[in-house]
Amino acid sequence: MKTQIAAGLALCLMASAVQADVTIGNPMAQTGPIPDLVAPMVQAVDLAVDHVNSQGGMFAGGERLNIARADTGCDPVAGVDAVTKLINVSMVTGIVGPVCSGATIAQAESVSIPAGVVTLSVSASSPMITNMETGTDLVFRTAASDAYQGVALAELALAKGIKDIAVSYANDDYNAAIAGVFAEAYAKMGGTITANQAHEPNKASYRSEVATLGSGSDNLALFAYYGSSGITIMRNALETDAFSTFIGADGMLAQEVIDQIGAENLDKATFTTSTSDQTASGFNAWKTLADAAGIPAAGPFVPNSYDAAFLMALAIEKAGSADRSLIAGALRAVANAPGETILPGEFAKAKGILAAGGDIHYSGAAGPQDFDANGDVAGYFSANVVKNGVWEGKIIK
Amino acid sequence: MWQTFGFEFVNFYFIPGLVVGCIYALGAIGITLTFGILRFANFAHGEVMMIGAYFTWTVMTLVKNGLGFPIHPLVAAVPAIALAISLFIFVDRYFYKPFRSAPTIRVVMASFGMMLVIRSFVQSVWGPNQLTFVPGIARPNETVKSFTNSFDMMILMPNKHFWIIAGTFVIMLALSWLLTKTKIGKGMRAVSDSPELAKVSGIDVEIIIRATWIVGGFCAVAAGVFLVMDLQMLETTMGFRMLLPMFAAAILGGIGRPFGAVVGGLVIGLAEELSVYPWLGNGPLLSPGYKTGVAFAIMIVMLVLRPSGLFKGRLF
Amino acid sequence: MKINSGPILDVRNLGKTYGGVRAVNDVSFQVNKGEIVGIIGPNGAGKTTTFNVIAGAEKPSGGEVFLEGANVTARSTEQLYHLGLARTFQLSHEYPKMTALENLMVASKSQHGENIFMNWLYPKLVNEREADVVQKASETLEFLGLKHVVHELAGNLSGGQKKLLELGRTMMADAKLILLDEPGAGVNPTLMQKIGDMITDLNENRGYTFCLIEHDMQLIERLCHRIIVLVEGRILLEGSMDDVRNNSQVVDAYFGSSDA
Amino acid sequence: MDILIGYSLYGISLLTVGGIYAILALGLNIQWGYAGLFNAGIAGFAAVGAYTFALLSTAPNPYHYGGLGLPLPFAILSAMVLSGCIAFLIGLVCIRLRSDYLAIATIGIAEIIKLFLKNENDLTNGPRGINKIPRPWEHLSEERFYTSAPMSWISDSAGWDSFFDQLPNWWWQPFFCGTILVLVYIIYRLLETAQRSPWGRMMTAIRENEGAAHAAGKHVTRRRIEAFVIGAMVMGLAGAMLSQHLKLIDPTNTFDPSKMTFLVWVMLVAGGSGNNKGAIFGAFLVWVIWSASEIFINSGLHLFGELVSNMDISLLKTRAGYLRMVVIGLLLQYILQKYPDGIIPESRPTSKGN
Repeated sequence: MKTQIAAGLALCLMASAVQADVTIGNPMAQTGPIPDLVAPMVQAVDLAVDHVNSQGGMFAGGERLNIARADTGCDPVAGVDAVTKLINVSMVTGIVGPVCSGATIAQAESVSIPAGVVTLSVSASSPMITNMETGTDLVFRTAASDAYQGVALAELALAKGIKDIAVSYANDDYNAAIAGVFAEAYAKMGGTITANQAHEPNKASYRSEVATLGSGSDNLALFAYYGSSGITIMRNALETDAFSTFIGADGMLAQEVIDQIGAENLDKATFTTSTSDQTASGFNAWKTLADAAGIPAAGPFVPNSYDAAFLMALAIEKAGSADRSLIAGALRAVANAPGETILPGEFAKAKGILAAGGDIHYSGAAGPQDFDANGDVAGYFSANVVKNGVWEGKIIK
Repeated sequence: MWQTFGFEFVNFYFIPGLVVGCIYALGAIGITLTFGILRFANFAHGEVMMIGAYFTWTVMTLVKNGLGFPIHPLVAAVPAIALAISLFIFVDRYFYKPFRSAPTIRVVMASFGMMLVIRSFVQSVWGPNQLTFVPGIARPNETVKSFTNSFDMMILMPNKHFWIIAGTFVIMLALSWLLTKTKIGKGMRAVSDSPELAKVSGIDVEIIIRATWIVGGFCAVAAGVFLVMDLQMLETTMGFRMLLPMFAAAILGGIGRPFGAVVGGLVIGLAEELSVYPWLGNGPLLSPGYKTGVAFAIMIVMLVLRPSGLFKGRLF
Repeated sequence: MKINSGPILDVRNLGKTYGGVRAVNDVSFQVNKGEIVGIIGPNGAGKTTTFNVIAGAEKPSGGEVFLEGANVTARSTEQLYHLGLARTFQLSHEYPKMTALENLMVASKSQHGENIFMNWLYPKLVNEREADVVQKASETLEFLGLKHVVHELAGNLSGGQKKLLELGRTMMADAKLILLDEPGAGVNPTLMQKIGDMITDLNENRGYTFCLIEHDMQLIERLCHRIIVLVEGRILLEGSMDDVRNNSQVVDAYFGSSDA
Repeated sequence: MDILIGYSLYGISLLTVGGIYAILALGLNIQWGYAGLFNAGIAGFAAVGAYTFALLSTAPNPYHYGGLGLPLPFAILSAMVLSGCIAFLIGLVCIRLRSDYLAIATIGIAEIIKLFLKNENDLTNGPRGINKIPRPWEHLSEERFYTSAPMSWISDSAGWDSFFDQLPNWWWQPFFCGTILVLVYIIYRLLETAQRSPWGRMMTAIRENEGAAHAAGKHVTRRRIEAFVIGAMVMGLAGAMLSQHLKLIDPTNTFDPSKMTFLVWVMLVAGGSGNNKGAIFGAFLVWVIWSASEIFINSGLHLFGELVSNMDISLLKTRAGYLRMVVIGLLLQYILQKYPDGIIPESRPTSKGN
């Protein structure tokens, strides 16, 4: 019995070591507070890898691109442990992920930067990431910083004629950050913040908070994950008629919100998300691919996840080997101009150009993905409203 | 009181507090009985509450998809209660009973472990995502609104809140009948008051324990269903996040006293909601970020200041 | 045997009420150095409560307690222990997972090693004292006739051995006054004889002073120089065994219920 | 070769985190194993230690107060002291509560501590947490350290720069791990001495029979608080080391009770409470299972998927994390029933001189 277990474990370990070819690490928060948001993001990463492998694989030899996935649970302890395993045991070339800003910063500072491995986060949007590095160039992200989205949301609110607003945000790293940026920008642009309060996620009732906030304004800027508190707050607000107009960011943008609250109640709700220029060719190419694979194309950070995985593959291809130290430079080369435009899914084309010594410029599902000096992207934002029972986005920046 | 505080107070602070309090109260009944009779803090109680709600949802969905008509959650809760009670008894038989005569810590650790196992089990079977219980917005009941409005005391209360408050009231009545009038109920109170005395008087403790799980399981599922009726969605962590306030309610009411737990639940629920009422000035008294802390703070203050006055049972 | 003048324990007007019920009511008595004083009385007479109040386990509702002339009313048990007042319990209190030797060693006073930092900083000092404590504990065990169970866990000892351990603990403290709560309860006649011998030995040869509660009249008669009869929280009588025997009120108090 | 270095680095990281957990478990052993105090607020004390260290040692920054840039050993000591002070205050109020009640109270207090860290944005940067926490050894290669005394006495910044450049980028890992293991060893030695001393005997006596200890002149309440405070100081130290390992701490996710409090209890109970060796063994065992099980389960599922190609295992893969928790929970139940006193049970040392 014991030998069987030992043999089984050894086999498992070998299985993880055998997949030599090229491996990218993909730490995602599959458990933890936001597994529902992460599930389609994981699918998008897998889709990008499928595209690479079905279009000739990596390098001249057509090696297989593998994904080594680990669960961060949005938690720095688990995140650091997960990335340690990916870098040291799975021997990954680069990291695509993690999801949450806290886990991203922790794993980068603790593991991947000291190890010299590139991190390309799919959705970490904390402004703290921008100036995180000193002397290295190893952290990139395909999601725009909250600093941009908060400002964009403030502009949107004023453009909609909202002159005063109450702010309520879930007290977690993501929502607190974006609420802070929004409140500052909105006040600076001449709006009035009637109240600005954190709320503790995962409570059964927010009616008292809603009542207190609602005494000053009819408009609510709501920053929360829909699952942990967002839907409950909107429901409580609508039940009591405390608020009529809602604005907010990514965390609230899910079909679940419409299904639960009902489209008829959401006529005055607008949520922004980091998205792509939906008229642009990049997004259209992505939408076709995502629809075929049954992945929500415009879901929060779903196109960004695809872009991150695809860009990582392009960068490795460009570098010509699985050498970790070459990835950062290659990543900038494939993501930024100049070069021939590559759209999502066009791996074979990119491979050909690179093989011929040409330059490519990836125009991603979520936008151009040109990295600035800090490894940030500008990104586009869409304002989403409910039309015919689904979210419909319109580009705002 | 209403004239002083206005209807805003009643509608947005008092009634919601009452609703949450009802849910805490039902959950705390099971905790207090377990604590009183089996002498340990059952950390898995919140998870049974949660899994009961998931069973209810599953029954509702199966009936709706299979037979084509929707059923009320309170009807669907009946088979769910049976399942949750069997789960309780199963867990007790295989995971708690081996530690009956061992130091308390073992069984508390075992219940800690069960908490983890049950929650992870639900997460692997139903998935970690939220599930919709009832879609849409529950508007205040128009009849009550217009009726009370004619007295200049407009009460805004959706139907679900009537169900919750009335349901809690009915369960209370049934429970008080059970505990004061039936033989088994009297036995439960006797064991809870003094296990030594009960042993001498020839009460079969194992039967009492089974009855405890049945009553506790019933109330836990009722609390779980009421909670999802109010939230209108299901979530796998909801059991744990209700656990500590329910402990607080049980401690407040006095361990081993089901009616104390009810009062404790209502007090905790009201205190949480009322803590953010703008008692002074315009802002909330306490930043809503600290709202969760209210139950803990009450609990600790009670444990420290009034350990023997309000409480009964084994505290020191 | 000689009885020194001046009381070692002086209890004045001691009272204890539990929510209106007077468990101990205006009790005054003295225990002189070198004496063995017995307290008897029917169940519920307030004997153990009196002990608890004197030994600091419960706060008195009224009255004062003096130990060697110093007012020690409502001092805590551990303070009194260090002042020289030790007590035993009706049901023996041992540390089941510790050896008999350790059970006694714990009771030793003024151990430097009980300050955690001393063990790290001055291990030598601690070890020296520890050797003394081991010595004393071993001697005590020998005196108690428990030498063969020195390294046995106290939880595995017989009821009588635990009782002896209880007595041994008070010896470790060099107590000026030892309160014994029913040393003979639940003990077989042979062992009771032995315990009686030990108490006498300690009193006569080592000068220990005792105050004891006991139901066994033979033991009381054998040991005590003076007897206090406590009934319903009050002192009914104080005197010799003969006084007690000849007092009809005492007989009534004990057997009143059966006569009625 | 790379594979070997990689595996050893992973091994080192297992030892590092296992060591941090071992410190936590040793701290809990003082409270529970020695004194019988059911502290279920471990996460709270670890958080106090971690935040104290972080606020004192990080470089000044615009996000929060603190950032005093003080020397690391001083910050670690402060973390221990503050954690101890808070434990003292809690002890004054709560120490009289027995077992489950103390557990519930300490859970509540730990949650209140976390709420404080979460809501006092100015001080702690709220839920976003504190990053750039210096890590021993590695911090030497940070500019602010090698440009200041005493390192600047030895060489100028260019000299240090080139010195660090020639080292492999993981040079500090074995040193950091070693530091933690040395700390574990020091604490272990100190606690073993203490346990075998009159102090340990007294603590055991208080745990075993409070009434008798009282009657034997022991100040039970004061001693309980003492054990609670010493345990909390050790936990504060573990918190400080954890913050160095993670380099970013936040109140919600880092100090999640299921991973900080519950896991430590599992470690102590599985290893053997009351026994320092048991606490350390339990910590390493459980952490290795916890961490390495992911590799095995993932590659096991991978293998399974290759073998049974007609089955869709993607659902299993996405739920692997939860299945892991079920398995670990059941494993705990097994250990609890199979080894009621832990794998290395408590053995009271026989007294000196015998």
